[in-house]
Amino acid sequence: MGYAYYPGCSLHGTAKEYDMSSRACLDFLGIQYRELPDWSCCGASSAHSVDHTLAVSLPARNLTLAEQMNLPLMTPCAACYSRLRGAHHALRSDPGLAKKVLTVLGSEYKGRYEPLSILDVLYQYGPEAVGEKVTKKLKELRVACYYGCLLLRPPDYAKFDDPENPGKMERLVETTGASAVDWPHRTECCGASLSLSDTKLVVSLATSIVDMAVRHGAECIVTACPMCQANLDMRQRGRTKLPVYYVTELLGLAFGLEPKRLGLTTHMVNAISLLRAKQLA
Amino acid sequence: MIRVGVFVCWCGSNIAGTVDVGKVAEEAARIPGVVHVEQNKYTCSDPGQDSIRKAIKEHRLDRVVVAACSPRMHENTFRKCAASAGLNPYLVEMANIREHCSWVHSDMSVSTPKAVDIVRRAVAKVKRCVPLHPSTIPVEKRALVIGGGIAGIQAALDIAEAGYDVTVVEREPTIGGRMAQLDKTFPTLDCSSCILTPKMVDAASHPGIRILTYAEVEEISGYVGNFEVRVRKRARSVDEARCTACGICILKCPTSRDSEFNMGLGTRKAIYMPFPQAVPNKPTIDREICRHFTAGKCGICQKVCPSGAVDFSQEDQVLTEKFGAVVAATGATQFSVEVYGEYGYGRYPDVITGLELERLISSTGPTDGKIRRPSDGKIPKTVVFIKCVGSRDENKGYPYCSKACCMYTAKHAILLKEKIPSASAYVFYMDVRAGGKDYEEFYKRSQEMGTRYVRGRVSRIYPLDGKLIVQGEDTLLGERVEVEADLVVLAAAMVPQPDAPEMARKLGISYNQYGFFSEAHPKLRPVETNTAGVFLAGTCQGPKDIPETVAQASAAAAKVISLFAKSELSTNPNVASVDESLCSGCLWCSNVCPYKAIEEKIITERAGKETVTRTVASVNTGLCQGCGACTVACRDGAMNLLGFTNEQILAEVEALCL
Amino acid sequence: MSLDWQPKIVGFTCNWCSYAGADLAGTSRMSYPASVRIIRVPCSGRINPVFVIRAFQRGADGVLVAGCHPGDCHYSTGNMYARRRFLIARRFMEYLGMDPARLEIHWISASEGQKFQEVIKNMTDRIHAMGPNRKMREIL
Amino acid sequence: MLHISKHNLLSLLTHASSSWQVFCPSKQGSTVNFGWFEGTVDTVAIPVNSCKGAFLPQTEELFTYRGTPETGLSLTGGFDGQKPVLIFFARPCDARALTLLDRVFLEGEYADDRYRSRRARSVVVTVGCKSPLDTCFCTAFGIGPDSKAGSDVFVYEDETSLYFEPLTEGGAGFVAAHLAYLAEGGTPVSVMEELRRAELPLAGRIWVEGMAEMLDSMFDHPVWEKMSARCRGCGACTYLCPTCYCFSVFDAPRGTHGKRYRSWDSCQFSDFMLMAGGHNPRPTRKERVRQRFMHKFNYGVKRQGDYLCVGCGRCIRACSVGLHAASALFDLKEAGR
Amino acid sequence: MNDLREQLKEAVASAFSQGRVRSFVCLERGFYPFATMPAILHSGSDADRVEIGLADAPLLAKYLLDMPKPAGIVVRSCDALGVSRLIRDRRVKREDLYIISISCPGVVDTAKIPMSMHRITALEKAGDALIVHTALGPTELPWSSVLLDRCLACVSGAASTDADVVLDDGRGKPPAPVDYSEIDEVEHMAPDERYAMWEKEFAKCIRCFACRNACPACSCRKCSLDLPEPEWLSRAVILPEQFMFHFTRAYHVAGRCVGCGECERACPVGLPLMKLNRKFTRDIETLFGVDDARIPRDVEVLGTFLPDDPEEFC
Repeated sequence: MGYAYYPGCSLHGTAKEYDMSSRACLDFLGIQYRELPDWSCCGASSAHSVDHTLAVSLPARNLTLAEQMNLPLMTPCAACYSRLRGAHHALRSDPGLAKKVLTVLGSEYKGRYEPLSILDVLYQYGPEAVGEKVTKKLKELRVACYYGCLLLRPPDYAKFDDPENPGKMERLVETTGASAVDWPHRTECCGASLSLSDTKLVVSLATSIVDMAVRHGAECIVTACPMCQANLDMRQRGRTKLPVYYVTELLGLAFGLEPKRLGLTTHMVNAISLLRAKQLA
Repeated sequence: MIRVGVFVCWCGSNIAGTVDVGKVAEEAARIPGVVHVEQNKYTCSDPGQDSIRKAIKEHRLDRVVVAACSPRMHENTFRKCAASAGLNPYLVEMANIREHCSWVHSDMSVSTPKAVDIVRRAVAKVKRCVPLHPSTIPVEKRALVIGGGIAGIQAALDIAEAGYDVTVVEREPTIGGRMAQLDKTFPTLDCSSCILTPKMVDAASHPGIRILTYAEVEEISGYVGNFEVRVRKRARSVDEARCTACGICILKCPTSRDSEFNMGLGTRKAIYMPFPQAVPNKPTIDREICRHFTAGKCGICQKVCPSGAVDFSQEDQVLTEKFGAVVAATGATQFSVEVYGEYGYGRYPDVITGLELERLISSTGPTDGKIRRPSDGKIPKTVVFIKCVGSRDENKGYPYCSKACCMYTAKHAILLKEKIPSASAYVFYMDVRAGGKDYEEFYKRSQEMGTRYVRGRVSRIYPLDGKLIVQGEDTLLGERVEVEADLVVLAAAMVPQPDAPEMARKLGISYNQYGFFSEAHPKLRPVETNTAGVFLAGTCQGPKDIPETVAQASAAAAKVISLFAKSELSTNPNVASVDESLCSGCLWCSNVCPYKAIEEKIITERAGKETVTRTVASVNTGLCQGCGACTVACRDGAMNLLGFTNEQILAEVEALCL
Repeated sequence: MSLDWQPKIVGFTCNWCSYAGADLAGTSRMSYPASVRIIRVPCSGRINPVFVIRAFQRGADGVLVAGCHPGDCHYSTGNMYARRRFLIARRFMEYLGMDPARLEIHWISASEGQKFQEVIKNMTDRIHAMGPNRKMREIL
Repeated sequence: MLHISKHNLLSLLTHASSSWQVFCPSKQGSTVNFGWFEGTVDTVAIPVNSCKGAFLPQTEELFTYRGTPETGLSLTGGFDGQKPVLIFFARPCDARALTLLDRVFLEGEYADDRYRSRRARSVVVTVGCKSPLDTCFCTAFGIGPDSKAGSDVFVYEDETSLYFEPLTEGGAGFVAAHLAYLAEGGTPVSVMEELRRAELPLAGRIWVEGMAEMLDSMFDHPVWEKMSARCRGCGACTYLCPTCYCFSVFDAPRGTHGKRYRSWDSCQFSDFMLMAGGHNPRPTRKERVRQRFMHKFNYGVKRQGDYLCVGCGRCIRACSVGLHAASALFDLKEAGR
Repeated sequence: MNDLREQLKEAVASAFSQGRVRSFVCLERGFYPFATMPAILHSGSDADRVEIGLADAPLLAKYLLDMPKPAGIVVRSCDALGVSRLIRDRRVKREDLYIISISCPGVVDTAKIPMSMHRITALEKAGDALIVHTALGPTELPWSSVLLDRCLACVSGAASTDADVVLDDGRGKPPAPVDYSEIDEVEHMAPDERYAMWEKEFAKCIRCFACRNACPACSCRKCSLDLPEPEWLSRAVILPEQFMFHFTRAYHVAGRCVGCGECERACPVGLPLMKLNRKFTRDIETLFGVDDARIPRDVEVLGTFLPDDPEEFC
């Protein structure tokens, strides 16, 4: 068994560290995966506002490739996850569309496997089992888990967790020995898609999210979305700056992996100093 | 030889305007078996009906086809007409050449041949009609009311007043239902207990009413006039006859749990009365928590009881009784608002539901009528009300309007202002629905008292520094709204009881997609069900407020009374019928019968020189409603539906395809 | 096929919903093609799939089976059985080579006169385009 | 002798079908069946059904009527002008069976019009049986792989060619009409010899001499009970039997018009003898199975002078539970001892 | 094998001697020495006739209908399903039956033995091969190549456990899944092509009712298709009626077909009847989430429903 691994474009660019840390964690846990050969862009953030068939065909191509490998497709990127899930859902529920997409792709997508987020994969592995692999407890690290939009919405198909009151990320994070703070803005939108077109608005959104985390005692934010990470990391303007980690970075740390191997040196807000201060890195 | 008479109706110009009636009559005359055809301007009129009667006699007709309007309109009229001429009424068939033909086609060249086909169909069918005779069944003049809330109490009182015996079955230890939990009632703000408890006492003391509390209906079989009902009366562990309701047992009981009556905002003992005015006014032991039952220890209540009423050895009683009619008044429950993760109910103690607020306002409630917020007991200064929680929401709740919430929220806002004049109230709403006598005025009054109505949904509630931050949108202003509240009240929707589908199955009635019981007709038969003899009262049929519930309960009672006024009932003769010679006795037909009307019967017959017994299906014509699902399940062709037989339908198909 | 050829559609409708829906189309004077001839049965659960084959045998170009919406059955569950029966029977007829468009199953309530009208219009159009049915049909 | 290369057979038949209705074996799905020629022919296998359907179709329309007695009736659907029937590649048993059917439909007080007109100008071309099946036992009835009774043309088959020997005037006419396809010369002596010597595996086990007389006293014998116990009551044996000829006549009324049909019927069906009043003289399988074999081996001999069985073995192949003429003859013999 | 036969004979004899049965249906040696046929025994002394049935073994369940009760039967798992079918259809009562179940390595279909090998004198199973003895000497054929079609979708070669006596020699054929590829093929045809195919098949049908009479799910006292009124089926063997017959037959066993294939085996003209039955079986499995629709259940698939059955009508 195992999974087809779909990094997506972000993980080859701005979110390189997410790719690094994801692979590091999967390798460490011994989860079998193969990078989807000849994968292509899922069309996230723009295709679906342009052309519905295109927006489904792009992810469908990757889904079909994975299905041909007889493997479920897994991606760390929340935006890719959203597009893949959306296409999977659309193709399974709309035979007319499926036919159209078939003519585009030339091969049929049967939808045997649900596309997964890396969080699903870790969850399938089991939080307890993950916890058993932790060698370095991230004790006294207070973390605000931040889900953003794409993992949870629209709930028709995103379905990673309860869209209004999720908790799966907290459970994973707590396996590392860190404590997850209870805070309200876990599912607030950070505005990433407007990052360039309405920067002012985005700054205020990002800042209010980080501030709220600070008010609830968080020392850092953890996310599973390259868009959120980049946006929060870059656009926060509050008095206290919080580092924004990928969930796989924290897990990697807890597994005792080298911060460099996890890409922790590539953050905007210094991601190492907090860890140093806590003697975690 | 069969002698069919065909009566083609002009219906003034309704038919004759677009169908060549003369041509239809001419063609009808050519159909084998038709011996008489005539046309009438209005066949349903007195002269029209006379002509049918006359023709039956003159032409010795033994079958009649009336080509006119829909059978749903006049089938009964013409059946009666035929009966008055001595013809069995079930030998009449209608050809619907008006609704299905003249009214929907304007071109005579297509409507006329179609009308001819329709007449052919009717003739083909009527030739295979046989005389049918309704049978009669006796009526057991005792009513069962399931549910002892205000609906059940009202229905029981009305039926008993008419002189018939009523049994009320209530699963809680007391009657009273939801209404007993309420503090005040809108729009008059009179005290709920003050108007309910006298009725509870009336019911309890009425000689015609027997109340079985702590009891549940387990099974209902039989049919209108003759239901057989099995009721399980759970062991109360208290001898009701001996108990004097002194209350010492309750006082001394060492075990307690959250009080259901107080919506978990207070506690009650293991031996308890849900509330002081409970009827019957006798305690009940909750065996789930009572230490005598859980640990085999304790027994204090038994020791302290001055009259020796506590009886740990009491056992459930199972009663099986006959009733002629059943009123379902099983009520509704409150939507599980935890589904709305954004409101944080369950995580934040100061987010409560409307019913919980009722208990906080009520002087018999856990705070003695002082509104205190659950987290720290502080008097709230700012209260946010959110309406449509679970209702009018296809994503998380139900699409329907829960109907009473607008008014009870207005009531809550008014009561809040009365109790805490300095408090401010915000109501987030989608629409305010105040249709009802004095309702709009009541809503206005809540506004006038300073309640701020914000049209919009709340997107998130989170605690911050001891407050609840309520984020939402004012869609009228197009702005985000943020309120720092001390208490948030969710107007949770009324939803069906979780076991409503199971109850519906016991009753043999249908329910809608949500679980509310379905009435026979939404407009014209609102308290009847598709199962004769089963009537509906109150919120089990859909969300309702108290006045509506009481009105419907009385209506259901009236239906029961008019049923009981007859000494026997005649049944629909269009029922299933078994040809025993063909029946293999597989009984698969009984599986699909919604009325459990098909039973197993052992017959004895001669086969060659031997006498053998075998099983066949047998239809209880009192139960059968004539749906015909069994006929299709029957491969043998043994099961048929009188009035819609296989022979008839196949002949109709053939006639239409000629 | 002549230009004015009109398909012959046999409609089996339940008494309580779909027949009443057709009545409502009538009282509302909603015109539709004169292709359909209705056989009234108490419930869609009374409609034997074999009746459908018989209709095709005898010369129907199309067959409509109509009942109350699931959940609204006058007899509470008749249409649920009808749904099961026709889910498989329709597939089977198709498997035998019958064109699926010639058998339609619809849920039409007593208040859906307009839906009845539309169903008949659409069905007639489709079958008109296909021409007369020859499959399973006896020649007389 | 005139002969034709096997390769040319199809063109001969195609030509023949312009003036004849050709009834021949062809592959139909998993089996080879007799049927009207549709461009293919199978000369190897012995078909599962017999060729009786060419003269007594399983279902035939007798007429179509219109109108009512009141308005006047009209009948249509006459039977004439059809091409004569050519049975191509009957087996000797099939040809013999046709002579038995002829006695029923052509002799006696009433001759059946339909049967007669089909049979009148028909030509039966029979091929000698070079490789009889495990189920063949025609020799028990005095037939053999080279028997010519009932045939108009007899065909000898060697590896490459078919040799035509006309036996009757009709047969000669058929051969004459197809001379273009036939070459002169040679006598298939070795084939004739082979046919004479061909051995039937069942021949030794089946015994019919005196069977009719023996059965006279066996009407109430318990063997019928035993034999019929495994009968499933279908009509496969009778419908595939070349000598069974029972039929029924019925109407298919459609309003004021309709058709009258004649269809095969089977004595093995429970309702075969059902009377209008509900009485059934053959209520159980015992009576029905007895009827079938008594008819074949006793009544037939008495009425028509011959066993109504030609040992073709079709019932052996048809029956899923091994109840057939051969097993019946065997069991009856055992029982009658 | 012989061991199993000896055990079976003993079990049958003791069923009689213990008074458990008045009659017993089993297989016995047929007219052809290598084939078997049904036998209904009435006394323990007949137990010697009992055969296991190497080739062309008919299924026996339906004989129970007319046998004096209590009646015994020896079943392989396919026949056990037929018995179960009759019990669920209430045509026989379990308490009136005495069931001996046997394991089964598969049954030979002699029609699958090449024609060149006719004049079979004996058949013999040797490991994974069938040895065909003819006058010309023995020939070996692979066992799997000569099995009856029903064995190719065998539910289980092990002896059924719902029996009074279980005789299992451990040599039962492993279960095999139903191969639906034939159904796929038909489904992939165009409607007209499909119709033409069935027209051709049905044209062969002689309406002898062998399929119906062999079927354990067709157990009506009186088949509705035989009724003169209402005339569901005309006696005219013409194509429209052939469609009516085959539709009705298959529909009447839909959801109740045990997949034994006895109809197809009984059909003298080789109609692919299981192609009809299996269409229903598969649709029922996929539409209604039924797991192996061949197994008889307490409630028939068409005798129940789920509120969320697929909704493709609107």
